[in-house]
Amino acid sequence: MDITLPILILAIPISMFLILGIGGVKMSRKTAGVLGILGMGTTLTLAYTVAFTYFFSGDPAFIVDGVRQQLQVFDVTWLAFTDTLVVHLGFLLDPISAMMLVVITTISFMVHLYSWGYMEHEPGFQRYYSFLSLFSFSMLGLVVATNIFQMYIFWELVGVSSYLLIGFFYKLPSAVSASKKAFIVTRFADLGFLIGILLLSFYTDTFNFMELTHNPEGVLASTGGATFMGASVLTWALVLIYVGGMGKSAMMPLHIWLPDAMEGPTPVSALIHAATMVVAGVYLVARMFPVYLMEETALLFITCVGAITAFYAAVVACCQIDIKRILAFSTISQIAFMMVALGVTRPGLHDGMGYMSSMFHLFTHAMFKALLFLGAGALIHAVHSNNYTEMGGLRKYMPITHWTFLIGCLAIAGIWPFAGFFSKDEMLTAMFANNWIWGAWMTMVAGLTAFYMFRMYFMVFWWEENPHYKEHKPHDAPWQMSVPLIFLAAVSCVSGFIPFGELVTWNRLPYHIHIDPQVATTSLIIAAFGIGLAAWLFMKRNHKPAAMKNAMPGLWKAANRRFYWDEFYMFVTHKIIFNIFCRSIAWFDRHVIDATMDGFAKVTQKTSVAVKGMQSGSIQAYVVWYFLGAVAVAAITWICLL
Amino acid sequence: MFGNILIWFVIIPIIMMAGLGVCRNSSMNAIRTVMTVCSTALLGLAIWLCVDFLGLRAAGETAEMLYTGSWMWYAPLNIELAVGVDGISVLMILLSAIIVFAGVFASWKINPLPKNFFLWFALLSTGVFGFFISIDIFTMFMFYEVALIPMYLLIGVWGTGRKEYSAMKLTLMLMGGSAFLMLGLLGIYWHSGPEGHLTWNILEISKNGCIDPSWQRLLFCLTFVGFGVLGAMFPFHTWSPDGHASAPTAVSMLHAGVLMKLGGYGCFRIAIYLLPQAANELAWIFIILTGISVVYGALSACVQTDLKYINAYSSVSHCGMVLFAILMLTQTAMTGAILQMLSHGLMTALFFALIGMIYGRTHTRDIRQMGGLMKIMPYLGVCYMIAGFASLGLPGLSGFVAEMTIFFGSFEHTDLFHRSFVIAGTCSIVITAVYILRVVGKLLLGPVQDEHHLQLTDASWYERFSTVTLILAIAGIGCFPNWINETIQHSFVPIIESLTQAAI
Amino acid sequence: MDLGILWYLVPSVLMFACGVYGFVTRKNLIAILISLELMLNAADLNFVAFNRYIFPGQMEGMIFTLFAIAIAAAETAIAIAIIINVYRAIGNTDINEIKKLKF
Amino acid sequence: MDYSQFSAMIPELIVLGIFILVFLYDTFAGSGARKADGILTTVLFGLGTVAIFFAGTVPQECFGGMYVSNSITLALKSILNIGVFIVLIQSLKWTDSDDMTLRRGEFYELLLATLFGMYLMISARHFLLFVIGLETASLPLAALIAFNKKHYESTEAAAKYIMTAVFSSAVLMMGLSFVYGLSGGSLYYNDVAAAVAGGEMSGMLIVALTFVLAGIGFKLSLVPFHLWTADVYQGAPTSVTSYLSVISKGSAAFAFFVIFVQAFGAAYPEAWEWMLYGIIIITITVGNLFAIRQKNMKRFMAFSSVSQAGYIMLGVIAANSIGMASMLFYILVYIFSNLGAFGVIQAIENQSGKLSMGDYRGLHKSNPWLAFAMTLAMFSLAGIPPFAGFFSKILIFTSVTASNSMALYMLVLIALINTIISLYYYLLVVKAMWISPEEPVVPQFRSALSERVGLWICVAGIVFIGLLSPIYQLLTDASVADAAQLFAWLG
Repeated sequence: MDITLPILILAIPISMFLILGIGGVKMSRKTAGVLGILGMGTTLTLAYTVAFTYFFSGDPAFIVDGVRQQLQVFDVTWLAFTDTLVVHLGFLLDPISAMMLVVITTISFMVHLYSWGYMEHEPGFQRYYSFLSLFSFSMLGLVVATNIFQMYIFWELVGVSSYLLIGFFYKLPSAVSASKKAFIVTRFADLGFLIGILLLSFYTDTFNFMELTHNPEGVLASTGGATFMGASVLTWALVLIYVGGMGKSAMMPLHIWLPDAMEGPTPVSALIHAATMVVAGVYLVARMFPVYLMEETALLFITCVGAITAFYAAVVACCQIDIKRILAFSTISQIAFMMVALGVTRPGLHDGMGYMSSMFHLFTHAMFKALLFLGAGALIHAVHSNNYTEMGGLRKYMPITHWTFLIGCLAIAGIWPFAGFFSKDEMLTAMFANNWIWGAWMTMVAGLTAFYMFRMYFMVFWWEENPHYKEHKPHDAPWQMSVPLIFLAAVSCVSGFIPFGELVTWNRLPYHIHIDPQVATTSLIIAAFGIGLAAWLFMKRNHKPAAMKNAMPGLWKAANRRFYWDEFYMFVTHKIIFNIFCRSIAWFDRHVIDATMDGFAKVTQKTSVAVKGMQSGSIQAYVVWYFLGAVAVAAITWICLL
Repeated sequence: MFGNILIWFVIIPIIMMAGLGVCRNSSMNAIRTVMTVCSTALLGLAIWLCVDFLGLRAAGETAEMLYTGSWMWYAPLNIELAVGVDGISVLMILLSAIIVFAGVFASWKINPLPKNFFLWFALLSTGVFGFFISIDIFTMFMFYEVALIPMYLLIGVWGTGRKEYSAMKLTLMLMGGSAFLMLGLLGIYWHSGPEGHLTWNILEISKNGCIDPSWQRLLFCLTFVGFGVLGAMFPFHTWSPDGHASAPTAVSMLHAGVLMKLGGYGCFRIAIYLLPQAANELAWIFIILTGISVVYGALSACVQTDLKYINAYSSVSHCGMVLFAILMLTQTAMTGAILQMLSHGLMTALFFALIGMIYGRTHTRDIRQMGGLMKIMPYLGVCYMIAGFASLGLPGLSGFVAEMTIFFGSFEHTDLFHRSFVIAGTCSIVITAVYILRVVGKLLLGPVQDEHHLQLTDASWYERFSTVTLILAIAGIGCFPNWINETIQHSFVPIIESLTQAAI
Repeated sequence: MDLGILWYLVPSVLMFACGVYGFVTRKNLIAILISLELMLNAADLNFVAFNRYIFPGQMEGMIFTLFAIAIAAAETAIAIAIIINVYRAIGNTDINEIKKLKF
Repeated sequence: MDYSQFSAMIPELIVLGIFILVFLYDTFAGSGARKADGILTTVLFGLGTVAIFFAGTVPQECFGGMYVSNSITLALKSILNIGVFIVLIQSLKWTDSDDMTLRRGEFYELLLATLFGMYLMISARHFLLFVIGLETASLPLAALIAFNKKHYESTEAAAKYIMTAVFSSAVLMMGLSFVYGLSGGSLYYNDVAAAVAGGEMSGMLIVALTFVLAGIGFKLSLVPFHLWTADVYQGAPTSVTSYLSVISKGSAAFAFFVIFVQAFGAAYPEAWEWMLYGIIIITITVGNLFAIRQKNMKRFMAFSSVSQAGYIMLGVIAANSIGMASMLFYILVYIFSNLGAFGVIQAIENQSGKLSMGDYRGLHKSNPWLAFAMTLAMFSLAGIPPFAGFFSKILIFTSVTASNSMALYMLVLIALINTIISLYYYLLVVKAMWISPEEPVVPQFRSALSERVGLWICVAGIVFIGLLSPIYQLLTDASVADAAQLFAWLG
């Protein structure tokens, strides 16, 4: 494949970042916005070209005997650690990276467009666009990484772009601390990633994904059966690498940054914290999947973490009042869904359908979650508040938002024929195939999803009109914001019919999707039940929700406070690490180490004062010193000689 | 003698001093002209050296040191003025030249006594360059001390805060280190070769390789501690926070940027290279100490409130990483150490330059009294952020490359001892992120703390010039690290060889 | 060694010790000077005794003693001059009065 | 008698000649013409210095070997001559004052007389000549110390000096009498050496060694024989103090080396190496400890010189030809550095009478050049490169470690650690001059030409001596040439 397009896909966003970042100060908003959108539009076109060429051209470079090929379009040396351990920067084209190119550029372009309306009056508009470009560049670089180290590099870069964008409103202390939290938590997780890479690369002597995944048995063999604390070294490496994924994908217990990250501008949440960056963890596991298959313990770990997180996030989402927070927890829950789907995948179960469904859900989720976030942005734009308590009955005022939002909710709840139904159904099938416990558990989570999404939907669009509307009438957003909403709603409606199994599978062989009627029916019923319950409780203003809340005040409060995870972390970091460790070390440094050094000086000074009597001024004393000194010298020499 | 290009790195600063000598104290323009011309000449020469060096290597020049020259000095004791550079020294020279160049612009408006300031500054540069070009341990030591002592006056006269105390402490502690070092060097000399063929020349000592193991152990400890003090090794680092906090901008830059590298470079060039057997045996002691430095410095930095203290402790952590990597005794880790020296040199210089600029405006370095500076002085804010990102190891900037190389190199040891320390070392990058973001959050972001700050201005042209130079260098290393690898890889061969031989 | 020499050496050492003792106990500078003379003479006595008993064949000790006596005289002369100077300055020659310069 | 043997004594004869010329001029010149005493002496001495330097280095001896002249003695004499020459230049301003009219000549005559004594000490290879030299050197000094008749301090210092000096020479004589008892009846160094090498370690030898060490240690201000130093340095006229601190110390150090290495060489490993070992440690340490606290500049320099004497002694304990060369080099550098410091002290004292370290505050504002010279001198004394002091220190350390004995390495370590303390107090002076924020105490003034010339010579010496290695080469050659005779009896 010609390398021009891939290079341009990466080069355009980064040059946009530099142009807007350095020249932005001298640029008008309009220029900056147009430049940013044009740049992203071009990237979008190029990415689509590449993806469509890859999937549909049938070129023997891309598909041989039905097997889709992995190819490194280019792979240049960046840094050689040793002769064999060399970091390359390259462009890996295979089904999942091609799919991700589509997802990223689509959402990114929509967000660029949307932001033109949404961020119109914010100061730092140029900076905003430059950061968006930086993020797009990093994310694209991440998905096309040819080796795990390149992924790590871009992994860090998306982290920092996320930091910059969350903290975009840098005058707000809450935004500053949220951005800091996001960065540090993910950095902490990346530590695991790094150590995982260290371990893996030490034994395999390569970073390259293709070398790793094409010969997973070799990877297993290279560790020579070494174990550490009961688990094999490879398990350790894989789990540690997954810890990096947990951080980015906000799995328990590293999820705490994501709800706070909603302090950033809403389009940013849609792009980074719903559709693209947060699925990096899923993408990482998918990328390394053949290696993970070597160690079922690691996969079990992934499954368990995912299952717990999915349920936890769903419960918490039921008790939030900030609509962005609800969406954030919903995101956590859905990503956990994907993780579980990956974790339960085995080649022998439906030909590894879990992998395919996970990727499918990644795709559809990106679309409808971005839609929901952008819709939420439109709501916030209209009522200037994040809380649904300030909303209610908006369906009459904001029809476009209402309908698109409803589509998004239906999609995420898994109602036929919207996108979520198909992907979720496949995932549940895969889970049931592995073990009915996973299936049942995740079906329950799916029901909860339907419930909390519609709770929010009804609270926002039905319930009762907020009295403030009389002073400040909410209205639909301008076209720049509506167009992305409509586009994404359309995609959410139809993307379920994409023959995903033909395109993306774990072994890159086509796979024919067939709906499992049993699973589909169950999940549909559960989803409908959740929606019905939500409608019964929240459609019209009534006292049932309050009564329920009062019936279980402790549970509601705990769930509302996210089961006190933040407090726990606050306690550990501030009270224990910061106050006890850091302060005592700083104290130790000043009062022990430094004091010792000063102590040498003080002792010298003190001795100096103490011996001054020797120089008493009296000739006779001098002579005594003289004579006794001489005698002492003689005596000591005499004794020593004896 | 003057035909050797390396000698000019010492001669130019001397010309600088002579030029300053004829300037009048009041004529700022003349002083600036002299400094600008000479520091540009140094930078140009350094770049030329770098290019030419790479050219020679590419042309197949395989000698360990290039541009060698030696002139007998104190013949009765075989003291020579011997010069020569390998890839590592070339890079160090380049680093020094960049920082001297940036330092001149950072102290554009130094007051009072500009002439004296630059005189001592030039003397310091002489020492630094002399150290890096020497391959004779006597002259190396001489230049080392030449570089140390101007610090006293530079901090004492032009510093701020408890400058007298800090200057004295810094000078005495560093001299204390060099006392141990001196003894170590004497020991090396008297064991450097067969009777009648004693030498101070590093290459010859290494070739002779006849220091017996029991002496090696003693000398290794002496020299490593000696250089380690300058490298801010725990527990000999306490001069660093106070010293840096009191030093004027350019001096902090030069000190943290270059002078602390003398420590790492010396450990590498003398302690490890000349005493390989002891290095193999005793590295573990110092791995523990430097490992502590790395984590300890970072943790201490978390609770500081003075910008310079934060940076000084951060330097303890980062320079600890340099020594830590050197002690790993693998080629990759050592490459990482050199990269870390470069990276730390540039980014700390940038940090200190920015802190100086901010302090010059707000007249405080207490982060609790500042806030929201990004709004007021966006240029400085952005630069500070870049420096911060470099420090916490963001890919694309220099810190990342260095740290990663160190970790991958260190991980080549398979035993639990080394691995646990490597993992402790990796933890420091998280802690670094914590304190850097804490500072950035408090200092640059959030609401403006002090109304008076709203009137402050952003960077002036010479400040921009100085910072841009450094940022370009940082990004240059971060984006294209491999050329550095290529420059220095040859230099490790003899060191690794002698280490392996000693291990047998 | 002929034991007879001890009859000279022991007194000379005693003389020396007396001189030292006198130096550190007397208050008057002149008395101290006398003590010094005692010490110098003890040394002279040693020289002479050694010469006579151990190296009877030559004169080196004797000659040394002669020089030493001359030197002692010169020292005394200068010392006296300075003591006079002290006397002029403070009105007496008490050694305890001249310890202004100290520490 | 063969008068040609006097050709070996050219340096002494030249000094004697100058002495006589100055004496005659001072006696017969009118009171107006006497003003030229200083200039005359200085010029004559300058010429004499050059003449002595070129006097020839063929080893010669006279008086049956009691006196020798060879390249090393000549080298040292030349070094001392340079020092004396600088002292003479620096004292011109002081002797120019009106109350000196009648005594001006005496100052120079006494100075030359002590120098003559020191020459004898240096060249002596027989204890008798050594004692004569020592006393000739030390007695006129008492008169010089008392030279400021009107100042009480001067008198007290002289009294302290003469009393302790006589005590010390009594101890020395006593020691020598024991040496005589042990020797084969001859007090030639070589004969003593043969006797010491042949005999056993006896109590008497130890007492003899100790007393001789104390006697010469007194001249060198080794602890605990140093207690006179500070008081005398403080009380004596500054010109005399500077003379005492460098010239007298230099000659005594050399005599110490020759006596202990040549005459007592055989007792080195068993006895006096360890005596000296201890004494060096306490000398350096005590000198430093006292210097920390001093406020009076002259007193400060006194303790600094005590400490420096310890470093000089490192050359002796090295007991080899590099040690000898390094020691001489050290003395040379020390002369320039110390006289640089004293030059500044004297210039300020002559101008304003200020002597306290506190009075030096802010000196760089009023008198930048003096501050500059003082800074260089302090750096050189502290052993900071690229100034000469660094080289002298490092060379002497190198010579000490030549034997690779662990004990001597430890000694060097202790000495090195002490350099940190010494750096501290030298920097105190620098701090007072450059860093203290107060307004200058000493007003701006233009120092006399003679003072400036003296300082420029010192500054040039401080800056260039270390960088110009031929000087050290010359000294090494000289000491190697002399080595056979010197180190013959070293155990």
